[in-house]
Amino acid sequence: MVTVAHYLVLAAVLFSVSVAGIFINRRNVIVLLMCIELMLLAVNFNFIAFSRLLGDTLGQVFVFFILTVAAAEAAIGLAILVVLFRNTRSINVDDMDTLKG
Amino acid sequence: MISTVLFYSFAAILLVAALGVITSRNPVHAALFLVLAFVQSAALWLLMEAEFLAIVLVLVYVGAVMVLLLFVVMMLDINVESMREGFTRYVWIGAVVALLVAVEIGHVVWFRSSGLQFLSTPAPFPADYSNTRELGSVLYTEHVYAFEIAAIILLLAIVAAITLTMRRRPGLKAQNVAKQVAVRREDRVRLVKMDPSKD
Amino acid sequence: MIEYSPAAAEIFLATAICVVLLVDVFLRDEQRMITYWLSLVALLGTAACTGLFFADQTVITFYGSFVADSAAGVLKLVAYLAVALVFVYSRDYLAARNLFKGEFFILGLFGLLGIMVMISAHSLLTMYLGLELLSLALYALVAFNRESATAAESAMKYFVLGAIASGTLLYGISLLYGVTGTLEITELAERLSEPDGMDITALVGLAFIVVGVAFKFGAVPFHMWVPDVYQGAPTPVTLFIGSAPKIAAFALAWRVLVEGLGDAHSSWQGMLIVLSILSLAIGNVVAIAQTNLKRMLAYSTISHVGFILMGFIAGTDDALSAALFYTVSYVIMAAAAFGMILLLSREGFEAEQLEDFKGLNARSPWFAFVMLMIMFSMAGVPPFIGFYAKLLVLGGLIEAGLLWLAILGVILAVVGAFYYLRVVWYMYFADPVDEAPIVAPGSMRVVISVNGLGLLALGVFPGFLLDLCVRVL
Amino acid sequence: MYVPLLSICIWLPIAGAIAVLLLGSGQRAELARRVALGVSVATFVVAIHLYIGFYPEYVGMHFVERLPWIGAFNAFYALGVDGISMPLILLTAFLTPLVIIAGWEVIKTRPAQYFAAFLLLEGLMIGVFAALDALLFYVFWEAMLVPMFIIIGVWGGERRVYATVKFFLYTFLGSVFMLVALIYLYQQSGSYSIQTFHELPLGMNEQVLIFLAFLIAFAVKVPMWPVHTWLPDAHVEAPTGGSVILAAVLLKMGGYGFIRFSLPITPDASQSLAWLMIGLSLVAIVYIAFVALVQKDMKKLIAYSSIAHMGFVTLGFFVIFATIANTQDEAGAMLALQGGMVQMISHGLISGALFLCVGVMYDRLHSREISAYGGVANTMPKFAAFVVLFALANAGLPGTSGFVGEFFVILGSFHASFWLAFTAATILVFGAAYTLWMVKRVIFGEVGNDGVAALEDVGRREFFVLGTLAVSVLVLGVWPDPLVEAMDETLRQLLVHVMQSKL
Amino acid sequence: MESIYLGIVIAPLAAAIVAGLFGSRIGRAGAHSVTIAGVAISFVLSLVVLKDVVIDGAAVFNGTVYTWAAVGDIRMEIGFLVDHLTALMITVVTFVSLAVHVYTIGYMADDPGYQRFFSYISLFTFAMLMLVMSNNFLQLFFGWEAVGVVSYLLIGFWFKRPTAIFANLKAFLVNRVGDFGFLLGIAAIVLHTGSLDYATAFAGAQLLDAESIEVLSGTQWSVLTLACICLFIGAMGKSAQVPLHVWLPDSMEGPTPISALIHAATMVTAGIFMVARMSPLFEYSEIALSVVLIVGATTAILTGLLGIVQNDIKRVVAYSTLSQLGYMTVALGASAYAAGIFHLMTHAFFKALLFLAAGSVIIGLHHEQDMRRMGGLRRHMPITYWTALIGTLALVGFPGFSGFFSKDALIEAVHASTAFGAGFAYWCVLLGVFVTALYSFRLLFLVFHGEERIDADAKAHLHESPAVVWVPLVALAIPSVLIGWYTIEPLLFGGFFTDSLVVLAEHDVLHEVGEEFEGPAAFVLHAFSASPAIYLALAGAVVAWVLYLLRPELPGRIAQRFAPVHRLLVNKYYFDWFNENVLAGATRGLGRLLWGVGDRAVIDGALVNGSARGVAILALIVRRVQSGYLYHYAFAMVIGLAALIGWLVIRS
Repeated sequence: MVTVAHYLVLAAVLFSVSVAGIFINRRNVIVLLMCIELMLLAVNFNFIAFSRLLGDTLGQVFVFFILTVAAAEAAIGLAILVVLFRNTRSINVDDMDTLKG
Repeated sequence: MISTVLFYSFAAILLVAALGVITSRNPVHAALFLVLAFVQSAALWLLMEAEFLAIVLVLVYVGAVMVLLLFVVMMLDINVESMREGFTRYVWIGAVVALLVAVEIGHVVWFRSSGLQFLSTPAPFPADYSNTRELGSVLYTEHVYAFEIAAIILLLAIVAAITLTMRRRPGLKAQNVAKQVAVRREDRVRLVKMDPSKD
Repeated sequence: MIEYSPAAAEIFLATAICVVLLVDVFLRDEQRMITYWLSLVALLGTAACTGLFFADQTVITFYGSFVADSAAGVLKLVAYLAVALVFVYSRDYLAARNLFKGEFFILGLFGLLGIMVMISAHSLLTMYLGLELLSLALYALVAFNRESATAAESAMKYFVLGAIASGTLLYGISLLYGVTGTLEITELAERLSEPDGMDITALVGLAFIVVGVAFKFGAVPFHMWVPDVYQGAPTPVTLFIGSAPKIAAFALAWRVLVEGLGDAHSSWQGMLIVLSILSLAIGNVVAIAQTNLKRMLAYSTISHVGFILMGFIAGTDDALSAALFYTVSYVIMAAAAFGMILLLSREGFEAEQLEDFKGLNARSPWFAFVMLMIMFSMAGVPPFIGFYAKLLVLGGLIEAGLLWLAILGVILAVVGAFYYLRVVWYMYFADPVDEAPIVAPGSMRVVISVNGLGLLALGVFPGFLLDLCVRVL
Repeated sequence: MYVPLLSICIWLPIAGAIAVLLLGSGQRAELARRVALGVSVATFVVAIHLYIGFYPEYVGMHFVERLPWIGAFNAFYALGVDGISMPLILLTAFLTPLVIIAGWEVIKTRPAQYFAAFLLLEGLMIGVFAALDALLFYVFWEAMLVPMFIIIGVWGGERRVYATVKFFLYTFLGSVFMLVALIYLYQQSGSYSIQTFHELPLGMNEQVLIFLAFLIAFAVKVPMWPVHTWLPDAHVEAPTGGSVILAAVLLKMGGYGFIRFSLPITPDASQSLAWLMIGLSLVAIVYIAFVALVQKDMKKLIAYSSIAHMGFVTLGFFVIFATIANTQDEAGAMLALQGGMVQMISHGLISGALFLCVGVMYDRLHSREISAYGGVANTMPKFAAFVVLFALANAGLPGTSGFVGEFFVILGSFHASFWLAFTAATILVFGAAYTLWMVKRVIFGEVGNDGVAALEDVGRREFFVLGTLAVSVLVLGVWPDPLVEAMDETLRQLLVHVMQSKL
Repeated sequence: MESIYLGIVIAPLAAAIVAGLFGSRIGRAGAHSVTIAGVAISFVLSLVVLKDVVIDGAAVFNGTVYTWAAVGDIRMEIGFLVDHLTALMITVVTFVSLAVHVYTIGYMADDPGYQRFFSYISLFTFAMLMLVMSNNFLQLFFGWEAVGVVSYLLIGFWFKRPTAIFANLKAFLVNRVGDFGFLLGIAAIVLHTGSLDYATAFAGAQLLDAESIEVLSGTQWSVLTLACICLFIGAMGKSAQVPLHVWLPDSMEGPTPISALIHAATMVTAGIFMVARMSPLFEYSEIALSVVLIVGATTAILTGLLGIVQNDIKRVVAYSTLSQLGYMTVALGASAYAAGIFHLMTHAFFKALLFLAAGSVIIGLHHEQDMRRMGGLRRHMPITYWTALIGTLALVGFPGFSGFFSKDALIEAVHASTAFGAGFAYWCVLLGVFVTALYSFRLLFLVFHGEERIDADAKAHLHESPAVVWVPLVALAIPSVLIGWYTIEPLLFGGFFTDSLVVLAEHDVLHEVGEEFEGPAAFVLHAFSASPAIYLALAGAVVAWVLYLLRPELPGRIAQRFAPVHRLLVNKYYFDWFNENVLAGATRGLGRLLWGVGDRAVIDGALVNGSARGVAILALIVRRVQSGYLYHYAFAMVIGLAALIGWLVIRS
């Protein structure tokens, strides 16, 4: 039987994978943006599972807004990426180290 | 029973795709893995009878966001070969920490939340249940405030994206419509009055 | 029936943003001052709305997603003030760098709207949306100077880390939702206060939420973005980030942790104790090693956050008032501090190195004195306002029986005093490196002088602001 | 007619400081000086009225002012003086004009700021002594650091930054502990009134913790061994006026804190920890005397001597428990308390004067090294006379004010124990040794070098300043009764209060 | 009467102030006129007081001038106690002072610090008068320190001389060691009587004896004994008793009038006076008296021996002074206070005389003080010679001269004493007589007799000193000869001091001596038979004659023969060496150690700067965590998150 907990654990694993993706990725900023999307996806799993468990639409409404915001976020993230690339000709995570200390 | 099989297969593909996202050397591959992950998610959501969101996910993400992403990947003309391989040294630490987080959360929801019936399967909805209608009925009433804010966020995203990326290239040859419209005859045509020759 | 009047300020501002946006489109570059003035007028109008519809009693509307109370009113007014200061201080800096564009003000107003939404959020959903509205505006603002690689780099870092933080926050919200079945703050509190309401899952959710809050505040170890962003962003944006969003962070912590999760106080208290000690220690210690003033102030922010968190740790009404007072006074101090950097900057010159303040007393005794007041106020030396902020927080801690934490706090505050003193000694004891006259216009000089003197005036007569902070919470 | 004398004493100089800054910027240094002098003299004149209007037999606060200040804290703008604080205010108001005169021509860089800083400092210092509200007290106490920080840092010597930062951080670190204690007391009593604190019953553990918090704050200020090392640096690097005020008034705040806060608020802890205080005081007297002996820098030597002399203050304040335990009557305790207080006033005058003397030489030769001088008496006979007088006063010569306090304290500590008095009395030998040895090397002997040969004797201005101090040192030594009488009743009451257990 | 007492002290003070502050305006003549006038007034008034007290038998005056301070119940006052002792002392002091003032006009004639000098000696007179007229310990201490300070200033009067400023610092510090004890003694008395007044303290003497104080753990001391010993330590400093005598020879660096006035006649006798004044206390403490006796005897003999090997004319006189002070102390220790005071008085005259005579020689030889470069001056300076001879005879105790009476009475008294240590003391003082005669005549012969060893340069100008110099010599010579004859009876046996000096019946040695006293003439005759002193003195003179006139080569040979002893004497028993190297050296060494290690290395270096440096290093380390790499930042966040969740999971 697939229980709510299955979805929750799946979400937890997905969340962990996405987080791990952010800090084991040392090459490409775009992949970071993708990891963020994955992370939000994990959250969405949670919301939908709970919504289903509780028989309540609120969770799904929240997911709706998360999707909306994530789209906006992606747009801005990509915009920043473009600016970054125009300035440095690189989107290497390793190259973003002028600010430190 | 079939739902169990479906769940496990979709979940497995989803996780593989997720791992693919974070391990691909080529961002294009990563993006495609992400698309796969989204599709699997949509399928899983369907299993949970969240049809509207599943469709939105495919439409908005796969259809729009991922395309945007790929577009940017292509546009920026990133030299994939120069991407350094750097994560192998630290991948184990990352894996351990990620595993730790996953185990912590999983442990809690699986073993420690006895009173909350997480280990139950919700009863399926009746046949006339419309997920979309349900959402629609609350979205513009109960959540009107949030909805408006979401609208503003989108506006902001537009403004921000334009601000950051739109630029006037100095060398670009472009029409100045206003100037064209505002042009007057005197600017363009010089009427020369010629005296008839008195020959 | 939805009551709209409590949200009058938000509605007005949203409308005003659209108006400004529209007007700005039709303006030529040399007419950009109109946008500037319109933005200020919008702020004034928003303030007027807040004032006119000031809620003495708590009003909850929009189906429980919006709340108006006196604390919200006060917080919003402070936010307007901070944003207005940002606009005034930034004008000439932007103009001198060809950055004087309408988008700056529009994005700023968007951010402000986000702050207002957060302040008035009565549901975790609106809280999240407000947070995103604010954050997205800030990401864009940080990258606002498109020619700057460091700005882009810091914006990218801010963006990625901010997204992780909001993802984490969302995860926490989702768990809370799963446990309680609600997102409304009062209902949440009710559910959790029921016997067995405080499930371990809720607590795990709490941990995620604390991460989100800590990130917004910039508490260690979720502070990593702070120094890079403060340094990398254009100074006006740093000024913005350094001031108004702290109010939002306060609102977030207050609404969610105190109002919503007040019953879990014993759980998040321990977490916040660790965070605040780490923030105080790392903020104060690493600031000593800085040579860039903006970066130094970033670490100083981190340490101040440690103090604000202490108010939450103590958890009593007085202590929360203390945290509020601390936040408000910090906003005023930070505005003044970054304002000074803007004041000294000029075309082609960023006065953001500590060295740039050398010999300021010889160049301009008055502004050296203003900066002195700011620094001593931040260090918590009376008779400046920063002292009362610390006093209140320490009082809260002692009242709550956390004497050891209070002592640790003051010791670390003394460590921190060192780097503030260094600024003063550069200004007063060193010879000027840079002899150029200060070019800032009169209006800015007046405003920053008033801002600086305000630290003194509020320090000599802190009664009004104190009473206000005590009364509204 | 009701005149808020204390408020005038506090705010007149502060207003004067602002006026000086506004008037005296740029080239108008002369105006700045005159205004500063005028204001400080006016303040002194007002402060004299504190003495005239003071009734020693009336126990309690005089010239009380009380206005609501911070409602949320139940804090008041409450001022008042008793026999303990009045002389200290007078001392402050007396020294400031002298400091301003002493800096008259010497300060070339930013004179307006210099004079304004001193006026500001004066107002704040008087505020510390006059405050009856602990919060107000603390505000003045800390605010004082700011002008002092600037004074040392801007007009100080070579290593002024190190010195001034050290000074600031040391004192800041000390006082934050006091702040914690004050907050605690506030929460216990619901008010910041010092008077209320005095009456507040406290358990032993509380008292000990509060006492220790106060101790850190006041010990740094006094300063007591081992938290004294800021003082030599600060003194050495500070400009003359800064050293004078530092030694003469700022150090007194530590002593004042002990007698105003530690003793009456935590009598039982004071009693049980008196051994610690006495021990540290004796260390200050003996250890520091040895250290002073080997100093090569005049200011450092005087600074160390200050520490030793302030050791007498703390000794006097804390030996009272032992005297009373030993003799069962209050005579010895009164002597010790009086001794501590008189020592504060007198040390203010003497160390101030000595620093001014070093300043006079420094202004001419720009060195504070003992070895840079020698035979100054040959070229500066009048000055030499002053130096010898002040040196002797520093060595506790009877007939000068330096004797009175030491005498009282030694008598008082004899009431406690022979060896205590014995150790304390070693200052007779050591004090004379390091002070007069310095005099010998600096003032006496053949003309040491060309620099000394070219010295000019003190001018009218310097003569006036040193002469005024000399007269006051002598008058106080020959007839200390006016001072002693003013404090006597207050101290007796204090003693009665301190001897009542709060447990 | 009160105004007279005030007048006595204020006249010299006023003169000192005028001469000191306005010296340059009133000029040299003005300075000496005003100060001499001041002291003269004092002298005259002193005579009036003396007459009033001695002849008219006025009641003892004990009154307050003003309240110095009143602390709690303890009143500290400035006041006068005028009784026979005081009257005698002020007369002696003002007389010698007056003589010295006059003498100074000549001695200091060409010194640039003329006015300053007069101011100092007038101030000294004031201080000394305050000391002797005091009715309480506070004022006593005042005067005590004040004379010390003036002595300090005067020893260092020629402040360009390194030796002078060394000597004055040394004098002050050694005196301070004494004062240290003195102050503790005062403190002990205040503790147990609650008052600084003599009257109260003396009244409580017996009570004090009954009380005890724990000085070393487990040992109970009588408070009285402790107080007396402490007070006596003060006296040892001021009156230069071994081992605090080291300053006095060095003090000869000061101008000669000072040596006469301060370091012979008045200040150094303050200790003697003080002990005598405290007789109501000392009498009740046998231990304290024995201490006084033994210290005095030791001083008398040890310092006398040193006088033999000195070559500096003033130093010989100085050591002689030390030795004589030892005699006085011995008298005090034997409870023969009157004899001590009597010797003090006669000594004041003849020692002042000897110093001034030495000064006259020094002037004559243009500030040459080495006796090896003198000789045969008898012919050139007859008045000086004769007065010096008188002084010497008085010093060695030539029968009939003042010194004879006082010294012999003293020796008799010690002989009669039964106190612990009296036997030792008796032998010391007897031997001392021989030694005294030896060095005194050595001086006389070396300076005034024998061959002239004078620089040609000095010889050219050699002549008798001017009148201002020799008149005081003559003025002092007269009492040196006569005063003993006239005053021995009233002072020692006639109950002159009435209640000023208290002697318990069982200690009253003078009474024993007095039982055989039948007038001065008989006393002189009696001396030839009763004690060996006269013969010892004669022997000393003869030995001196042999060694320094008859066989001048002998002293050198003896010195070689007894080289270790000679070295010991020349090095003054190594007291100075010990003080300078061991005591001062250790002090400086300890100071350097405490400063270098304690203050600079440990407190400042390790703790203060160390913690600052520690924080700075920590800052540098911690800031490296802020590496600039996004993945590190994210990693930190995740670690934080994992820790928070982990903490929760484990906790609940």
